[in-house]
Amino acid sequence: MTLTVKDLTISRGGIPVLEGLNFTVEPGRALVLRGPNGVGKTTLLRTVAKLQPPVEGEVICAPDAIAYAAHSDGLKSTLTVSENLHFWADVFGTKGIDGALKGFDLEALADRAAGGLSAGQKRRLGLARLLVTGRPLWVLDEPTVSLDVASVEMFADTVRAHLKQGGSALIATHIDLGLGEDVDVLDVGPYRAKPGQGKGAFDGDFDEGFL
Amino acid sequence: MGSIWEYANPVKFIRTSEIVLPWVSILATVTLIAGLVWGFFFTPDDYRQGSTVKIIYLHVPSALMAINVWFMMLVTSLIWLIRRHHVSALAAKAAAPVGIIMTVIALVTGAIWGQPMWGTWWAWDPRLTSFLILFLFYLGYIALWEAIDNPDTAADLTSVLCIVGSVFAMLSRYAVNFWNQGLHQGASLSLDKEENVADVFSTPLYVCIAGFVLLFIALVFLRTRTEIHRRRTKALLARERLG
Amino acid sequence: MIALLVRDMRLAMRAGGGFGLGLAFFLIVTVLVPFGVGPESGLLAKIAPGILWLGALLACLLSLDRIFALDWEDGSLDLLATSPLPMEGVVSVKALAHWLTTGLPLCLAAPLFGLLLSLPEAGYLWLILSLVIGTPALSVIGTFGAALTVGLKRGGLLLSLLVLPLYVPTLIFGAEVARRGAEGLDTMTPLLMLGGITCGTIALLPFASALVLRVNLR
Amino acid sequence: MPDLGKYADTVLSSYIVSIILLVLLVLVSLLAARKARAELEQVEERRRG
Repeated sequence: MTLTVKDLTISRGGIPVLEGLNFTVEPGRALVLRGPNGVGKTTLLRTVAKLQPPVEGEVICAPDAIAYAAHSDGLKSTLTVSENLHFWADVFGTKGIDGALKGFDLEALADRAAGGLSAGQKRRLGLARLLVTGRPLWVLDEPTVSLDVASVEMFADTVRAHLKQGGSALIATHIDLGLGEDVDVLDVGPYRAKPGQGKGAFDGDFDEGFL
Repeated sequence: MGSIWEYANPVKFIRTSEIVLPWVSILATVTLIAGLVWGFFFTPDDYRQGSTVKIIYLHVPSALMAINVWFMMLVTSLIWLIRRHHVSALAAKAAAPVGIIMTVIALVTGAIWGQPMWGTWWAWDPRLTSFLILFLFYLGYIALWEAIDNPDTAADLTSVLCIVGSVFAMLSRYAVNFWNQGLHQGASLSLDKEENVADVFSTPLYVCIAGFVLLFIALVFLRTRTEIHRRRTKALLARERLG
Repeated sequence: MIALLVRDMRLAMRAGGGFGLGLAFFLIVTVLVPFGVGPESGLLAKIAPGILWLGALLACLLSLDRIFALDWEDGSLDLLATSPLPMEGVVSVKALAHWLTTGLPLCLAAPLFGLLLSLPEAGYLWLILSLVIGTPALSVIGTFGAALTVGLKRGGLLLSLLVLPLYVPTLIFGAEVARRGAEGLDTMTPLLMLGGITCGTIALLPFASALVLRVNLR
Repeated sequence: MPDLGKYADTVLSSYIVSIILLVLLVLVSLLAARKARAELEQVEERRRG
């Protein structure tokens, strides 16, 4: 279940943001994306998750392999924790949510309405959803935001377990998750799209086309 | 870094529009003035409708243009969705205001013309009503363009709206006919029916129609170029902010 | 897909889910009409089918922007887009959920409101029939409009401007069936047209809605 | 001026209204074109300068 990205160019709001990206994520390994805020990490993750078409290049991975998790957790506040998880389990066609509940220590909160959870607990529920998807490739955008140290450790354990079972992860984060040796780091800074030398200048002095 | 631009070419469009625009504008002005003057001054009164028949030279061409401009937008929307031609998406955006003005002219002249005949300013006549509905479609289309700032998303959404809108416009055209039989007079010019408006009226009418079509072409060239300039400025400013 | 439907229905039923919203609005519109038009029942009976249809249409319109707005804000739309569910399926389920929470209650309540407007006896059956056939089209078209304007600022106003012209054929044929039914005339032609429009929209529009939703999720 | 008979005001008003609308449309388009071109020139100037 490898993910391969070949000289990818991505744009945000019509303006190219990153270009010439080439990387692969092997099963059992994780790739952490570093780079200043706003450089295009989120756009890259959304393009990998096929929410957004790339401008150039391609993203090759098996269909139905990606579980995407972004800043907003997609939780319904009027539903209880277990109802939320059961919903996602049914959508992804996997059975049982106990693993997810145990993985993020949410058994005690199972019947509480998601609206009544703290930010950290909501975050843990959002990440617990990943376990329910049963998808090998996790694409995560700043997963440890609003998590306390203990929860970050818990999250790191889950990722380690996921990698051991042959899963893989693409994570944009600033925090060192201490995942040990099977982690590569990619700084996307140098791939920033330079104001291009696009073809098709307007007339004479315009050096780019339409952008 | 090949920008998505090689699918369409504003360069070619700008160059051709630089050449074509002056000529089309002159031709349009001449034809339009010739048609209207001919129709207004040199045609006899109709035995039944008296001089109001002169309104035909505005009502029929504008009505024809109102429908054909929407059809042109439909074609350009399809071109945008299939070929990703930026120019055709911007041409559709440029054409919409021309279309809505043509619809307003058709409605206004239709209402004014109808007033002495039908005794009321507005009769819920199927044909006039379907122009009112077309007016609402234009309004929604233009409003959608204004509501979205990312140019590519706006082009996609408005194209889909135009396609879906066209289907429903035709449905409404039929539904309105069903809903109320018409007061509108028969088609002044129709390809299938043999009897047409008498020649003395129809020749200036053709000239007027040609004038309106040329005016539309000139305006679309001008306004599309404006859209291209506007979009390019926005893109350059965005690039400056990126630094 | 069933899970999505069950969840949406459960959400609608829960507090603040807006289940009775459309119904309450429909009641208000029907009650206000006699104040505007006068209580004289002869007149009311004449315009009752049209008013009831218009009320149902506006009630549908009112609850359209809730279809995607909630899922857009809390990110579920992104997650649904990366789930095994096809977007066409998601859109159709959303339309069905909207119909079940808004359209169906309107059909059941309409005869009750018909009493308020002294709808002729013969009219009740045709009113319900026309609403049951017509309101699904309103929900599907409305879902298309909601998908178009999700994520836009002031999307609600734009939504009604975009959707109302699309509602015209359904309104004309629906009200025509109800009016002819009330007057005991033959209702076959408008009924067939109404059914045709509803089937056409249910079959084709979800593809447009899904395409538009994907564009909006970019 | 042709003798317009009793419908003079009808015919004249529809011509006047239509011509005004057309002229307005052309003027607005021309102004927008000039403004857009000027803005673009200014931005291009800044980029090249």
